[in-house]
Amino acid sequence: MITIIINKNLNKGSQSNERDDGRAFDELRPFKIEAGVLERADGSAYLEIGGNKVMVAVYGPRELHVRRLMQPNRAVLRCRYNMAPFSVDDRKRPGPDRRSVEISKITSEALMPAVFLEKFPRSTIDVFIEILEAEGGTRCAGITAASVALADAGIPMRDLVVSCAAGKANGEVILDLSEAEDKDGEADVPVAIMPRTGEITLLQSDGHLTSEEFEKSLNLAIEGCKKLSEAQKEAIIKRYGD
Amino acid sequence: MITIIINKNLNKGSQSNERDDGRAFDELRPFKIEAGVLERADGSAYLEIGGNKVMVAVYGPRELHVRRLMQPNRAVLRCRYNMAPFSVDDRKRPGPDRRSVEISKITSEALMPAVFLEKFPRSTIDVFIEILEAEGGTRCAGITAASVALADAGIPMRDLVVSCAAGKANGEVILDLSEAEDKDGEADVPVAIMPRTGEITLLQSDGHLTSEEFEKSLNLAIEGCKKLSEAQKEAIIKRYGD
Amino acid sequence: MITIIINKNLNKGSQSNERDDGRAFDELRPFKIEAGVLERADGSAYLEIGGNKVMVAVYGPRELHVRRLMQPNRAVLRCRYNMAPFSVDDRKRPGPDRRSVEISKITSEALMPAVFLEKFPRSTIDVFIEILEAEGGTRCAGITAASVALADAGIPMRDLVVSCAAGKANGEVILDLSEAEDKDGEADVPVAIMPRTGEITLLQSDGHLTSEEFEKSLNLAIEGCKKLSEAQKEAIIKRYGD
Amino acid sequence: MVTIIPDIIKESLTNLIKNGERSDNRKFDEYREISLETGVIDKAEGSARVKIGKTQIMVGAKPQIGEPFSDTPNVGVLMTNSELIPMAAPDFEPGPPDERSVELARVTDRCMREAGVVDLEKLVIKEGEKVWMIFLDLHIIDYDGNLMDAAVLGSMAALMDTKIPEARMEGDELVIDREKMIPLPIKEKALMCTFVKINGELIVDPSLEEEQIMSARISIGMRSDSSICAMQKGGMHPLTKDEIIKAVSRTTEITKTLMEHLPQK
Amino acid sequence: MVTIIPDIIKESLTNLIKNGERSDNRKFDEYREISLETGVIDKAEGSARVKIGKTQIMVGAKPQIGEPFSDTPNVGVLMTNSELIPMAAPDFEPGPPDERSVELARVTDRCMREAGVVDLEKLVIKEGEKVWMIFLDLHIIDYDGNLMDAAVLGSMAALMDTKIPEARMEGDELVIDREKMIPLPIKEKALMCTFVKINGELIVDPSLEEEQIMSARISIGMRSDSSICAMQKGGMHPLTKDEIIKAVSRTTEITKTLMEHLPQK
Amino acid sequence: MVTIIPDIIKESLTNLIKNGERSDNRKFDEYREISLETGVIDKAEGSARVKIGKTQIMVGAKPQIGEPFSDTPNVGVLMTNSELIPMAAPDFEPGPPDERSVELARVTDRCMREAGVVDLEKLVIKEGEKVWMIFLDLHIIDYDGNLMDAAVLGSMAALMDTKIPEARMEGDELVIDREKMIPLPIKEKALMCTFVKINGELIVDPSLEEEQIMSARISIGMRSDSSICAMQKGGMHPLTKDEIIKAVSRTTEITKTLMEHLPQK
Repeated sequence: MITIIINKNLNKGSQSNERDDGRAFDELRPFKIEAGVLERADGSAYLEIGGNKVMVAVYGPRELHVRRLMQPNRAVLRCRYNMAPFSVDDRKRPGPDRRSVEISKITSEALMPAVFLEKFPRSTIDVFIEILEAEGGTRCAGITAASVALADAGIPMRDLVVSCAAGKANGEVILDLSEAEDKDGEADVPVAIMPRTGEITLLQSDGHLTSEEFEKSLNLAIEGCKKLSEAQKEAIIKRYGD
Repeated sequence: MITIIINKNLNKGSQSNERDDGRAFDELRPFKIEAGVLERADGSAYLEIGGNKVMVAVYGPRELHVRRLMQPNRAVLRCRYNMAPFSVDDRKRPGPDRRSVEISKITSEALMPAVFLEKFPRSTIDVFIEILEAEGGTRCAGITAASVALADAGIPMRDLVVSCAAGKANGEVILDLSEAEDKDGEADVPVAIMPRTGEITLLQSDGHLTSEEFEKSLNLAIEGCKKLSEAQKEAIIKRYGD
Repeated sequence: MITIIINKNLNKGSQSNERDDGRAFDELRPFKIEAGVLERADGSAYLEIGGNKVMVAVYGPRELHVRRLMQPNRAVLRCRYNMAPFSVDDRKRPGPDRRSVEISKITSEALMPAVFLEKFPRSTIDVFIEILEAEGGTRCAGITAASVALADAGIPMRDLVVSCAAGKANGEVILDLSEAEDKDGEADVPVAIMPRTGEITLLQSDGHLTSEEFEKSLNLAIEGCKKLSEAQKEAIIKRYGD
Repeated sequence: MVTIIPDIIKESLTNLIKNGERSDNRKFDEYREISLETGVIDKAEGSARVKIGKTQIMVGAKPQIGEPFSDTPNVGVLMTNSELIPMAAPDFEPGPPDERSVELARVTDRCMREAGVVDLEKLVIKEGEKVWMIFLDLHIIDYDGNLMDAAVLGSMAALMDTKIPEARMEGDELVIDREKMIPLPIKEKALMCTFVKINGELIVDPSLEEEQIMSARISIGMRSDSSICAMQKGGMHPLTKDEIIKAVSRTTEITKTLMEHLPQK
Repeated sequence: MVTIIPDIIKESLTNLIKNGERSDNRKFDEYREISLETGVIDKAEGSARVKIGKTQIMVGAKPQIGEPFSDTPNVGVLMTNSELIPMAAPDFEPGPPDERSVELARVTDRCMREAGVVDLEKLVIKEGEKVWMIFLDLHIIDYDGNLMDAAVLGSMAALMDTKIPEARMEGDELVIDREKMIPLPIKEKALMCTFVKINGELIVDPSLEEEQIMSARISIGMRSDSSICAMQKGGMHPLTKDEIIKAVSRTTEITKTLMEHLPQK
Repeated sequence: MVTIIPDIIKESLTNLIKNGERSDNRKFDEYREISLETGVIDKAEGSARVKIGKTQIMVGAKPQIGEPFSDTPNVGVLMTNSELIPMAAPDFEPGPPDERSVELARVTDRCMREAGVVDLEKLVIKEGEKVWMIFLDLHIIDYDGNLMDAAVLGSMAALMDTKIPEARMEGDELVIDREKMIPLPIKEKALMCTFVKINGELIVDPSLEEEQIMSARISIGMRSDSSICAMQKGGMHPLTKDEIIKAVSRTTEITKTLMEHLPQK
């Protein structure tokens, strides 16, 4: 049997030198961040950027029940990145897949450098990232929101890690790729930084770039991070005052 | 490819005001209960009602190996309801499914009120219910048999929980629905009681009923429970004398 | 849709009284054994026989983390037989299946009689057998290589267990069945012995044999074991000198 | 799984009940504040965010083409799945749904199905071969008691919000027209009302604290015509027949008010 | 997994064996009482309940239409599955089959298959496309030793009891006629005989106690024509070649008697 | 998971780095000895055994007929799977791939895919219906550091070694001709170069010891035309932008030498 799907959203095919959603090459999608949005979690945050909706809960520092994972001289930071079944066009089956396992790992590594883990030996800090709606760039959105949730939980930190991607689509290096730009584009470079020092805690490159394009993407992503960083601080100030 | 199945058992379609198997509206299917039927288990029971064949084994009170489940001031009562692969028309794949997980949970809750759990802190009492053949009403049959197996294991109890369903089929409120009546009927209301006080330890309603029909079903189920309760006692007397 | 596979290797159909690969009825396939081939493992061995390529690593005696398995007065010997996905014609999905679970169990039982387990109470000796390429007789190849790896790990042993199969194909009792002989043949009898005493530590029979044919197969397999036993010793001598 | 409630809190809550009071000043038949939004997830064909007090559930509905069950070739399928994700409470753990999660999904599913909420016969595209399957996913993100009622309320709202593409057979071809989105055919409305028993009293919409000290629980699913479409007892202690009858009768009253939270159409 | 047998019991059992005796007064070649009923589960197309002493297994056979394996397009399929359910012994745990359970199922399967018990060629409905698959499920409900022999005995009896519907192709249509139930085509009979070695002696049909102190085990599958269709050694200690040959020869005698327990047809 | 490196070893390694030295006398930009053999598994249509120092990986490639993904009907599929089998290191455990294993497979996969190593369009047999799927399995058998570079090197070599049968449609029939084996169409070459940061220095091809004391890791996938096809940062500590730019530039040099290890064709 043959299935034909009629869908007006496909095949837009605008080949102008502007981005499909009218953004400049170095412009972020509209975003908002809110801290302290859940009752039970020790800390929480909600973030929207473009069509992405991300909720993060933090529990801890708390007792680690899996003795095998325990670290004698520091806390373990465990992240779980998870997509809600209804967050994507085709329903996602519940439970971890290879993609979410990898993202959970690099998210932990992106956040760890900023947290004073050594203050809480033998314990765990658990970060649960739920993607309620996905529209390109969820791993960065998750990291940015997770920092705010960690702060909301009162976890002592060196800095607020912030994350944003740049990449290449239609031959141009652009900031903060939308889902469509990521899908049809040539490369995506997600980056996370600690804004005080500019040090990089997450870096991937998925796609094909020259060294120059890569460097340009990296710089652009760092600029994007800095803009988001302001919104993180505002979210925390709004919750706690300054 | 088209598959045609010829089966004389389908489409009986008797629309008389009698039940297909000739029972009165308040009549149980033929049943028998036996205690102490297994060698290894601490307690056991076998029950047949209509086409249902149910075996129950009880182990405990015994050490609980899962520390996470341990209760400092009482025993845990764990029930596992399981269908043998050959117990139903279409072979059931081994292992728990969502239905059996739910039935296991409510079976535990149905039995717990009757057991002096507080006498055995930090331990577990394990009840294994095996449906060897299923013909409607297996959860009730499992609970009724489990009480006898608990008594056979010498577990101290306030009462012998007993269970029976009533419901609605062909527009009538009837007792102890057979598989056919459950499948084609409008509602099924499984109930478990502690007969000494009449208190209700299991109650579900699956289907569509008016309040009056529900109340009638509840009353009918309680009457059914009382009849089965006598058979439980006889099974225990037969095993141990009185 | 119909799939046609053209393959020159099928339907050889030589019905001469010689074996397809020209071997005599009591002849082993070409083989070689090497000890000490891995860096991280405490002991290791590599074995080729015919088209089989088998790598074995031994870790231990070491602490057993699964308390439930711990033996107060001896070590546990755990074997894991595993096939690489690319080791067979049709890619094997990673992870254990029923066949590998059974082979792991009988491999443990084949090796245990030779190991002084009582010297290491409460600990484990782990034997990991990886079938890199399979061409009939992998369980025997795994056991033969595992003994060498255990010796390479310095585990004290009564003897070097050695394993070989005999069986029946084309109506003849023959030694060391190839994949083709195993597939088209009538029976396969894998055997493991401790050569010093001739005692048998592994014995299976898969197929159909008269008592006489079975006895003949058993004897033939034992002869095969003895030949392989020499190669085991040489491998160890080559590694450590004598 | 093991939640230890300090005796002093338990005692104080019980004393309040004795005096006809609750810790948040509610009456025994009063719900906490309810908030219900629909259309909250653009990528889901139907969605709702429901809050009862601090309890919060996201519900998404997604249609998918599938085969009908062989014994019901002429009806579509409604599948309910629930995830007590570890975000929602400190004792929820990652992994496949546990028994609480399974019970929540199955009771919600029975309530919607037995009430006949969705006209499943209208979901058939080609009898015996192609039907719409509606996947209803309950994503529990904050757990402060009474998941059952929130799950049914959110599911009802998400289904009322759902639009499915027009689908038809053209000869052997299945045509799915995502430019023509049609509201899911809703036949009935049903909600659920949960009571817990504390110190002999039945109180509605238990908070987390109240759930932790309850002796028993009863959840009643009811249609707008006051008929019963689901019922589930829970908890380690029994209920009397009178308590159950009383709960049914109070549910009849309460459901009328609860229905007002649903989108009015 | 770890079963500790008090040394005193071990010693006393071993001493009995030394004197040619067993704790239940059996001879070395004597089985415990065997009871075998067939047709015990109405919903299974074939079934048997077998007891050897206190060991008890329920076996059910269910036919199902399926595709043949691509390398054997002209034979049906026999699948054996075994569950050491936690009902049967205090150390059996819920979950997927463990290694003992897998070994039991695989040895039983090999024994039936290699003996040619079922005429699998007669299970073909359409070559390469539709065959009967017979699922044999071993449900171990009481474990008091010697599961292997009980499993094979029960499987043999269940298969002999099995009736499958008449199935045929009518053009492109597969017609399954459940009104015409045909006995499963049985070609051969095979049983299994298990010995354990204690203190140098081989004794048949080990009880649980005897299994717990045995040094080695050998199970031999044999057809009614005394040919060998399966063999499996178990246990942590070796056997000599003479012991194995002796076990085969004793199995030849014992199997004749064991066969009498099967339905006579 | 928890590997404790004695402080004394950590200190001595760090001191060496401070002096521009490494424990095995290598330079900061020097790889350990590399050995690469192809065609090592006869049953695999492509295979390679790669050793970097004592790290050893077996890679097998197996083609299989499958359906293309619905959104890319006109390209074949490359699937990469990795098993950190317990043979390879004392802390690797049996079971489904853990996060390290998943990361290794996914980074390798991205590197090959984004570089366009295999001409996937040539793997289509019938558009939208039948394509070749190439399964690349990484079997890690000895782990002494730097799995990433070994995995990509071995994968590249195994793909270059791979031959697939000629396949064509003849009317409705799919004909697979295993007598005509055709080399997998290779379009590009790509390798990976991994650095770790210790005491502020970036050193290439970390040994296990070096990995255990590193603060951060960066792996860069590069094509023979010096373009970047993959990048992955790892480790608990940050890198500066300058370090990353420097790593890219050093990779450009190193990759040229690394490429010489590949079969020359």
